[in-house]
Amino acid sequence: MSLEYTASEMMSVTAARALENGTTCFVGIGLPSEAANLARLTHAPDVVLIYESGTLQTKPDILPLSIGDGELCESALTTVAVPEMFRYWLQGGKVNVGFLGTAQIDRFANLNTTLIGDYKAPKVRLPGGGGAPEIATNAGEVFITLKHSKRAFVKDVDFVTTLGFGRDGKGRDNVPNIGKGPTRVITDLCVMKPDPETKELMVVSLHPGVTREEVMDATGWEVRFADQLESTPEPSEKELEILRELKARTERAHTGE
Amino acid sequence: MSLEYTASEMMSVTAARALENGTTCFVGIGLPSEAANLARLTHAPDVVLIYESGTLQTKPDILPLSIGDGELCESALTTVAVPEMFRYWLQGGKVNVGFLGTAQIDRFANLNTTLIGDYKAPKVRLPGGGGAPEIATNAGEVFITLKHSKRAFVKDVDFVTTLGFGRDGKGRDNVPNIGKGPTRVITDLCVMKPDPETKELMVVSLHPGVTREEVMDATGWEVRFADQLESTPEPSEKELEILRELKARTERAHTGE
Amino acid sequence: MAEFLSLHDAVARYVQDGATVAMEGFTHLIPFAAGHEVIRQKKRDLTLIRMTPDIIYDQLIGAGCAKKVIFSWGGNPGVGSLHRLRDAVEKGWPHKIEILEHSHAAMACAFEAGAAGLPLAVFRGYIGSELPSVNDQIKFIECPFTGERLAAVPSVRPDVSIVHAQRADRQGNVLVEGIVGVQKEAVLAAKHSIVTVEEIVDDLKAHPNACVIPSWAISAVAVAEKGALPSYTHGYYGRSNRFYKEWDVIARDRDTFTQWLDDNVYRAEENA
Amino acid sequence: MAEFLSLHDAVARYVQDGATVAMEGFTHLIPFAAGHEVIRQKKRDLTLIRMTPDIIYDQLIGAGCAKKVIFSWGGNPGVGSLHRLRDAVEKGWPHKIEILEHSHAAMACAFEAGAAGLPLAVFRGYIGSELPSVNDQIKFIECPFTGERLAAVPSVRPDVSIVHAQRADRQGNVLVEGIVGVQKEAVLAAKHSIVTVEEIVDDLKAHPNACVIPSWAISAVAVAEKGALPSYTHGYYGRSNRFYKEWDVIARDRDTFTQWLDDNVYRAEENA
Repeated sequence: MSLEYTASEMMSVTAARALENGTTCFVGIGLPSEAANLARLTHAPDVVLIYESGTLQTKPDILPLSIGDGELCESALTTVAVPEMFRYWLQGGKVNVGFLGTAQIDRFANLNTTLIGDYKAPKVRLPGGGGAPEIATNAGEVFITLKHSKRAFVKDVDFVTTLGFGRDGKGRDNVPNIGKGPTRVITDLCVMKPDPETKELMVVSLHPGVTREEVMDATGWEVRFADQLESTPEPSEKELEILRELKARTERAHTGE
Repeated sequence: MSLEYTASEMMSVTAARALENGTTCFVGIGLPSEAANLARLTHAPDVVLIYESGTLQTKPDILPLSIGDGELCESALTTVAVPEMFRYWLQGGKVNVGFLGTAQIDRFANLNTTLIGDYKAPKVRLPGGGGAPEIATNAGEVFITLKHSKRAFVKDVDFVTTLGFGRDGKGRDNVPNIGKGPTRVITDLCVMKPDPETKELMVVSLHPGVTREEVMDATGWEVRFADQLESTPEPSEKELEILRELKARTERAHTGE
Repeated sequence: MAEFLSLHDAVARYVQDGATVAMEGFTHLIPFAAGHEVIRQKKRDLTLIRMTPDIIYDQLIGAGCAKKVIFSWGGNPGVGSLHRLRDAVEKGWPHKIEILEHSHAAMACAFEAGAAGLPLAVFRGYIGSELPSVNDQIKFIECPFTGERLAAVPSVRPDVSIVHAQRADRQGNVLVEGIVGVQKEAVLAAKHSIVTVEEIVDDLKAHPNACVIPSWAISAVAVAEKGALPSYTHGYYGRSNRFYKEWDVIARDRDTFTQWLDDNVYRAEENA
Repeated sequence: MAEFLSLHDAVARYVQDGATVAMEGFTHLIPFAAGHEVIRQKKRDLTLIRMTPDIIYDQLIGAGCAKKVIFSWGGNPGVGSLHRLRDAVEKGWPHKIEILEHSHAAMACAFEAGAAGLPLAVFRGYIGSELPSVNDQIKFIECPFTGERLAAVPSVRPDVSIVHAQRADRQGNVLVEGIVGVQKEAVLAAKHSIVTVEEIVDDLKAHPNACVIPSWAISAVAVAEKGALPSYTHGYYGRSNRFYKEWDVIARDRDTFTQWLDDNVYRAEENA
């Protein structure tokens, strides 16, 4: 194969493939939304997408810019109030996969979307938790997707907005009624999964052409690689075509009024 | 005046007159519903009627047989789920008056709709609490209407399903976020109100032609009469006409399929 | 995804002897057809949950299906008593049943809490009522912010919930319209759920905020035309208030009741 | 009954300096016109509550109206940061503001609890999050039935809530449709409420289970045509995603922002 594709496209296609057909997925805005909709438009036509704005089983033709774009409501099976969304659908245990992005992630897959620096005197104030803290604990499992960089992949997050496996990897042990937590992290370089014992994220699959060194350089801790390190399958022509059309449609729509 | 009317009609008209125009009223089925709709069709066109089936601001053309007749939904401003009805509209403090019937009432206006006799071996099993326990505490005040009889008006109810003023008259003292409780009881013989101090029900108004002895004979405790005992105004011709038409329409509708 | 099953198969698969079952419908959309199927299949030792056990639960109790009833108002709406319920509670016919009673507010909140995946519902209730003295499932908690004493009851989480609705689309998504009661909550709170519908359509024609239960939140959808009669289905047919009044006579007497059950439920199987 | 007022008069009457104000709208139906009126009337020391403070709160904060912001996600959706919020938090311009932050689940439940007249909301949340270490309004309670540890937050009970909706009828009953967010809850939870609408109509044409807020649950209704722009009103006009992107540039710089405010908010008064 000698298809041309970008690292971002590789990330989106890989993230999309993680979603099985028929899965009920609570979708974060941005990269997760792109991946989830790509899944729906390719191998998983019956994936059920839920956005925290209350839109149940939505099938947007273009990617929403915000979590509450009109497109999400118009193409939804129905739209419920936000309290109902969090109570009945998320907390009620109807969500198989929570699909999240983040600003910072640490080796135990804890997520920080609150701030960089100290809480009382932040260097950078980030938007905050939003739906993530409860998506991460109430969904059956969690997928995370973001670009790989040393700023994003840190040994310890400045602030645990959202639980991965806690600062010691044991944050979910003996907690009743909690999901499995992050089961995979999809970046533009690789796929990571938590070590079954320690819960530390390790690289299980490298994207085509990516080296171990590149991943190590972009990761803020001494990242481990699985013994059986795999090579992530390349995007297919069809996946790339559908992704590009989706993004082009979206771009056209969002630059209009 | 020499209008002909029954004691039941006198009761309904008097109960209806208790509802001021513009009041938001949570309506019990049966006599309260008859009175509340008569109010709406006479002096209180803007009274807001709410039924526990979720029907908000309903204007039924015939009296519902059940609390959830289709007529209630079809003529409502909107219909909400039952949990919302009890949480947002009743507990949320939007109801001025709760209008209740009962099987038994005692001198402190406690209501029993649970059973006659002992709980473990009931002589008569009644339908139970339904909405009443929380209507009586969460509504701004409570009106009660029922036929006067020694079986119904007892010194102490067999079971306090629904709080009036408690078995000692002090059941609402120092309770936060509680309504005023029963402020009047309308029967086919008289109107009763709680004594401002002791909260014991006393007769404040006798219906035309009714004697103190009749009320005493129909009341299971030594009932007191207000110093300024009033005579309940008679129904007007118009009220009787509207009530009779309402009941005739209802009868016709309910005997069909 | 909901499976389309016959009512017979849905009840056979999901209603087990000894199960906790909620058949809901607040006067409207009461799942009578499904209730009759439960009677025909002679399910036993059921714990029946329902805010307003009306004549469908009277029939189930009289037919001997119930071990326990959890409810908040058990009457024939606008008519009077449930004679079969009373006969079981007062005289133990056909056998003694246990009852656990709540107020409507408590049960509505308990269904909400069940749908919300919580173990308890918290609300301002039962103040001054003696129901907490006969129901050990009513407790009180203190608000950590204000110190106010609030009532708490366990959430409702049935083994199986059964409701009736207007229609399903071909994917099994269900529209409920009109007096929606606690039906959605009952389905979401349950481990399994059966929804009977008047019809299957290509398009639900639902407005943007309609009460639609997605197919993937339902175990089985079964067509049961006029499945709510003598209750009603908004937009399809009205309530037979006449039958509710007649029921008072039928249910008052054990023999009349038994005869009615034979004629209208057991024998209906043969014609199905 | 809701009173029909001009937007100016509604804000003047119900939004007091120092008040706790919730302007809600989950991306959809954000009450921009009302927010601008609050800025024009130079309201000060407001505690602003909102799940998703987006650019309307950025504008209020930059204009110096806010003392404190209670929120769960403060960003420009799909674009990036709220620069005025950040400038206030990080550098104290135009003055230092306090923030109190929650998760969406917490705030959604807190609005629900406020509408339900409760002092607290109980939910399964904040497990493993460090937000409880920086927000002393997050507590935990133990379920008296299961022993499970659950999160509790105080309910939201604003002095005044402001929301935008599609339309009101001549009695002041309001229809909200599409992404309804927590708007109904915000109105019901508040002591006073202002609802701006696109238009007044004779008949709401609402379906049986529509999200309708009755007139008697609202303090004031004010007509504000296109009152949600650059947000949108389902059925009326779309979201100006372009403006949301432009805002990133406008808000990044204090002078550009101040100029924008002068041109688009303060001077708009003169044209009103």
